Amino acid sequence: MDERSKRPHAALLQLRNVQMQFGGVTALKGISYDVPSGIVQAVIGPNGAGKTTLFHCISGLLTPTAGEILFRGLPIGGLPPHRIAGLGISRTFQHVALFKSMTVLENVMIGRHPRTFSGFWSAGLRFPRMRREERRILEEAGHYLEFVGLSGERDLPAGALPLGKQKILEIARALATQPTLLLLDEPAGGLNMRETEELGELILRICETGITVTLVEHDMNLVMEISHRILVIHYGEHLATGTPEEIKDHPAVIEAYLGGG
Amino acid sequence: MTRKDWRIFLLTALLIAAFPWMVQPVKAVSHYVDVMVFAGIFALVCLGVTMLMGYAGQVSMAQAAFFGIGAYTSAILTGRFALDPWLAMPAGASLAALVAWVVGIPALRLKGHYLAMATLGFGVIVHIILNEEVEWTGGPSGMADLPGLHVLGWKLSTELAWYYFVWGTVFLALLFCFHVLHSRVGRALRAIHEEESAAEAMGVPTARYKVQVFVLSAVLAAVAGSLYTHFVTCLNPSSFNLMWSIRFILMVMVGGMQSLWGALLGTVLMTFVGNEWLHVFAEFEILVYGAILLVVALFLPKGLVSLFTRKPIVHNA
Amino acid sequence: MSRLGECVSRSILAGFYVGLMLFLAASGRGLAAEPYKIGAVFSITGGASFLGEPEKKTAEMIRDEINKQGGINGHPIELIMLDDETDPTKANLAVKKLVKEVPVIIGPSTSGTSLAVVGVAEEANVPLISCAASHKIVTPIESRKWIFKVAGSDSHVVGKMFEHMKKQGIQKIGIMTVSDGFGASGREELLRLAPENGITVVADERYGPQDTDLSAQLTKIRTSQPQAIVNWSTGPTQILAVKNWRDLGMDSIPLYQSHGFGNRKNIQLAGKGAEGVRLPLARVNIGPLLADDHPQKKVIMEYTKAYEAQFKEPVSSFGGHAWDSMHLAMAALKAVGPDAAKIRDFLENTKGFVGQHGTFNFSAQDHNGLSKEDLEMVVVKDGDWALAK
Amino acid sequence: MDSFSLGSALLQYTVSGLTIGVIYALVAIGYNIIYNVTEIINFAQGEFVMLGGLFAVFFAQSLHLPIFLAFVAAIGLTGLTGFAMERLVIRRARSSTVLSLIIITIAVSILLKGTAMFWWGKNPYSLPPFSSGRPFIVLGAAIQRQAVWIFAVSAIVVVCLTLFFRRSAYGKAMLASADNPSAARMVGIPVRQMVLLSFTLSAAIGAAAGVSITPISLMEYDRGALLGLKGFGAAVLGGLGQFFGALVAGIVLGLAESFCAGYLSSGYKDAVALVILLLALFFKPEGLFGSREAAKLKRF
Repeated sequence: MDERSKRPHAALLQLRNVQMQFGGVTALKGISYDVPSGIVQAVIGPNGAGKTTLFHCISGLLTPTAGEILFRGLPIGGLPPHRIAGLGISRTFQHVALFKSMTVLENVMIGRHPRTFSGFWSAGLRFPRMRREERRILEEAGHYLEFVGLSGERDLPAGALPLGKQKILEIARALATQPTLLLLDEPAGGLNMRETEELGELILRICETGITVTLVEHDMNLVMEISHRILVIHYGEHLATGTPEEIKDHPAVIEAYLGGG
Repeated sequence: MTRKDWRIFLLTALLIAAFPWMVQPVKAVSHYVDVMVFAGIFALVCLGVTMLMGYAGQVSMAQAAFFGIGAYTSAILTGRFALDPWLAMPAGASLAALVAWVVGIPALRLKGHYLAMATLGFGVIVHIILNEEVEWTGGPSGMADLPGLHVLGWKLSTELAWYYFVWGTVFLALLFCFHVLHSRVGRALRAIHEEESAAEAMGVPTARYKVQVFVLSAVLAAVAGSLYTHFVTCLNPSSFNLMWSIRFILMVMVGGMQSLWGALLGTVLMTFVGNEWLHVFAEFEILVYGAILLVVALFLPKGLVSLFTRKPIVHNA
Repeated sequence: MSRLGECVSRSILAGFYVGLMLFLAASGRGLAAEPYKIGAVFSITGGASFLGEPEKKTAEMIRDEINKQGGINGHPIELIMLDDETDPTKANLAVKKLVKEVPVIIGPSTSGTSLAVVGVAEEANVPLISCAASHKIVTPIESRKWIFKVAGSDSHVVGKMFEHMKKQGIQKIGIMTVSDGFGASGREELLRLAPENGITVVADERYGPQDTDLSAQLTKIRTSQPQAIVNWSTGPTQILAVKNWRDLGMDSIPLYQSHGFGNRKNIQLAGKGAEGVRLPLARVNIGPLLADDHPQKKVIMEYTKAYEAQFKEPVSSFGGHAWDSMHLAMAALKAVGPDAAKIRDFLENTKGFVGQHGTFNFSAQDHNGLSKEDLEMVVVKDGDWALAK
Repeated sequence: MDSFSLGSALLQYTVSGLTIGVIYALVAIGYNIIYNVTEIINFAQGEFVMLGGLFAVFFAQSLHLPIFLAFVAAIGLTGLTGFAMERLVIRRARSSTVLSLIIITIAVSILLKGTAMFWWGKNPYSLPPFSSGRPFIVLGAAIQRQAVWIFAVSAIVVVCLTLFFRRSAYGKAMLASADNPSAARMVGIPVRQMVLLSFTLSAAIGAAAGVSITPISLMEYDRGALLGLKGFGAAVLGGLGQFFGALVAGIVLGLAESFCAGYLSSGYKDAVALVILLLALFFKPEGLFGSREAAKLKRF
């Protein structure tokens, strides 16, 4: 990791008045926020606040109707998702979106896609370069599985894993793209307490490798425990930002969110 | 390719190599070699169908059109301009690739029934063009007296020669497809089939891959079309109509769409069913054909190969 | 999964292949070579089934009749008939199969399927007597040594038609043709022969074989003000042409149909609308109208009676083609036996063979043997054919 | 000499285009009814048209029923065929993939066609027009009496369907199960029955189109596929599931064909309709009248 990304508050991702409308419904009413580099960062807010929509906008699945998204200073709004993945933003999904009939290992191998090159010809004709690359993909995918602790299940179809492990596998797959910024959409959803604890540790370990992690999460214990900074949105609007301690005591947040619950 | 695939590959290659020697001594089935030449030609088309529909999950009802583009390019260049078939064949494949690319870019943004309708419409348009451009294609009466094929200076004059040539080509294409499937590209195609947006988010340029695999399937069909031209030495638009696009899909369905072996098995089986074995039913043929389809689609939706696969394939609900 | 499982699955696979092979082998037990074999390929189903159907019936009727009479020189006839489903690929395969088994083949039914097989018969040196019209089937003669056809060429039909038009003083015509092999071939001949007959084609329209409405084509023809309209198609579109022509009130312009209309069913279907429609027709369709001393009268009446008694439907041109090809094949078999080369030579030298479609005079240059004199110009009158003046 | 003005020709093309266009629209509506409830594209829809025509021929000519009774009987019998198709085949295939369902309906269409071929042979059949007489001549263009009947039949079908979906409990229930099957099931709507009803209804509508067009264009066993294809085109062009869209799109296709045959090239008339369809799909993929969101939400 270079020095720059270690510096706190060097904005890795900048949101400038990001808006999103569906037909007549406004899901995001202009979010502005700088994601600092190298930390774990949480986005919280009540259901329907627009958290997942925000992730979709950042990862390119949706194009914001207005506003600007800058990643490392480059505008990425409107780029197709695979380009954004190539630039170094990867993500997981709220509802697990694994390639269910492919094996655990193959799922992670897909993650290597933006960092590898062989196309139809070199694959079909099995050029030596492609075979070297294929061996490397296999090896690296193995490392990522080891990192998240799924080496034992590598040859099972992904759909056969229990939900907890599917969530972990999604993270491994996302890590395999070598992201600078990792977006986790409710990673703890549906996990039991022990699994959540392990997940927290995994997220911190990921952060230690220099990857900036941003997560949307409802499990407040987890959020408070691992986040360095928190962004609160409410009805598509920026409500508050701060450290977990600041957020815990923020009156607007308590009213809108914690107080309501 | 996995070791199991290699074993089936060798076994099948052996069987295909031995087939003529098994049927030719028996007079009544000796012409099965002819049927197998057609089966081989169709198999090339069906490999493309499997890659496109079985693996990448994109429906195309236009494969007969690409088959026709290859066939007619070869026919026109060799028949009217006396070009060498070996130059005409890549020309046909290139034209098919170009057309597939141009049509594929807008069409493959569509999904499901809309994609089916778009490709179907395109296929019918190609068929109409073949029918109407009488100056070039000979119109509905087609073209006759087209040249045969020489391989390394040898004329393919017997069915047996054709048989080995065509099936040799099939196995080369099969190898190519297997290698593609067991690579970064193949994984990406399967990923597109299963979760397109997840694949996209993992850095897979889904739009480009869909067009590329469409082009691949078009090229395979076009090469098959060229072979068809030089084997039959005459052409007629009715071999390239919508019914044939559907037939190619059916062949693959019956064998099993999620496996190249299934495509091969289905093609051979359905070619025999369609051209040979149903003759005993005479006029009931069409009913028996329909019934076979219905039974396979209802009770064996993953095709005949699903009888042989060991592990159940997990599927998204 | 265990090794056992893999072993089992592999043996199932192997068993399947073995079974397949056994089935292939078992299904191939042939019959004794005693009977004379005639191969036949007709479009019994598919788009041209209305051709193949009467052809099949006729061929089977003749076979049964001859076999009842003790066969040819004591050999019963074995008719190996295959359906090409109006599909060129299937026709090609069928003939590939037949050339290995029989010394002579009749069919296929359509020009498209015939052109798809001439190469096969030629290569295999087996004579083939096509039932379709296109002149391309038997020309160029150098590469059609083994191919014959019993259907009159479209040039004869067009010639006969133009001859009649000239008598009527018609000089400007509009043509409409179906976009299949039959229509395309007719269109080609109409356009080719018009100038030399002093006729101008002022409109040239096409339509699909399954079109449900031809008013647009007829209306367009009408705007170019022809003195006569020629429709060239088979199947339901020729009825449509008649109906639409009537309904649009265009009946002041005479309508000529191709010989494809030559089936009484068509008159029934078109009803009163068909009155006055003109067409050149082979004599097989109008047996009763022929003079008693006409050379074809006897064979036509015999066939007509037998066919209509057995199948309760009127004879058609197509059945007539099957009759001609079947009888030519039988005559050859009777004269020279089941030897392909000899049959070919016999056919090529056949002269004065009186059939349903005319008196055939084959030669080394002419593998059709008919001329436009073998046709009659007829007109629909009181729901039946009548000789046109 | 026949005198005929260009204006009359234009009118004539319009009339022919409208006549056939309305038939395409009826076929398209048949597709939509089934699609709405099941998201299945029933490739056997064209065969219902063919069956309707041939059943009517059977009732009118073999049983000598008056034409209107034959019309009703043919629709009833075809509806029954649709009913049987759902009960015997579709019901067993509920969990199939979309592609399997496509193949299944193609297989059914082959079976229906084959059976029709046995029953009626391969010859075309004609049916007397609903009312006899010379065509009406309007400004030089001829309007066949049967064409007027075709417009009447389709108008009746459209009105009845509208009433059915707006007013009757069954119709509303059908729309509900189309909208959200699981929610419909929860509020006690028998979705199964709705699927059955949709097949019966759409077969009956196909048959109405078939009976109406037979006096003009004849009918034979293999006519279904092409009509089905054009109807499918109209359904997609109008936006799958959109009744009004299907009506407009059917007429647009019919007119496009007719004008192309009249003014451009008769050989390319089918191509023109398809080119319009492709352009529409490429530039407005949810159909002319479909909404983008709705198209996205559909499973397929």
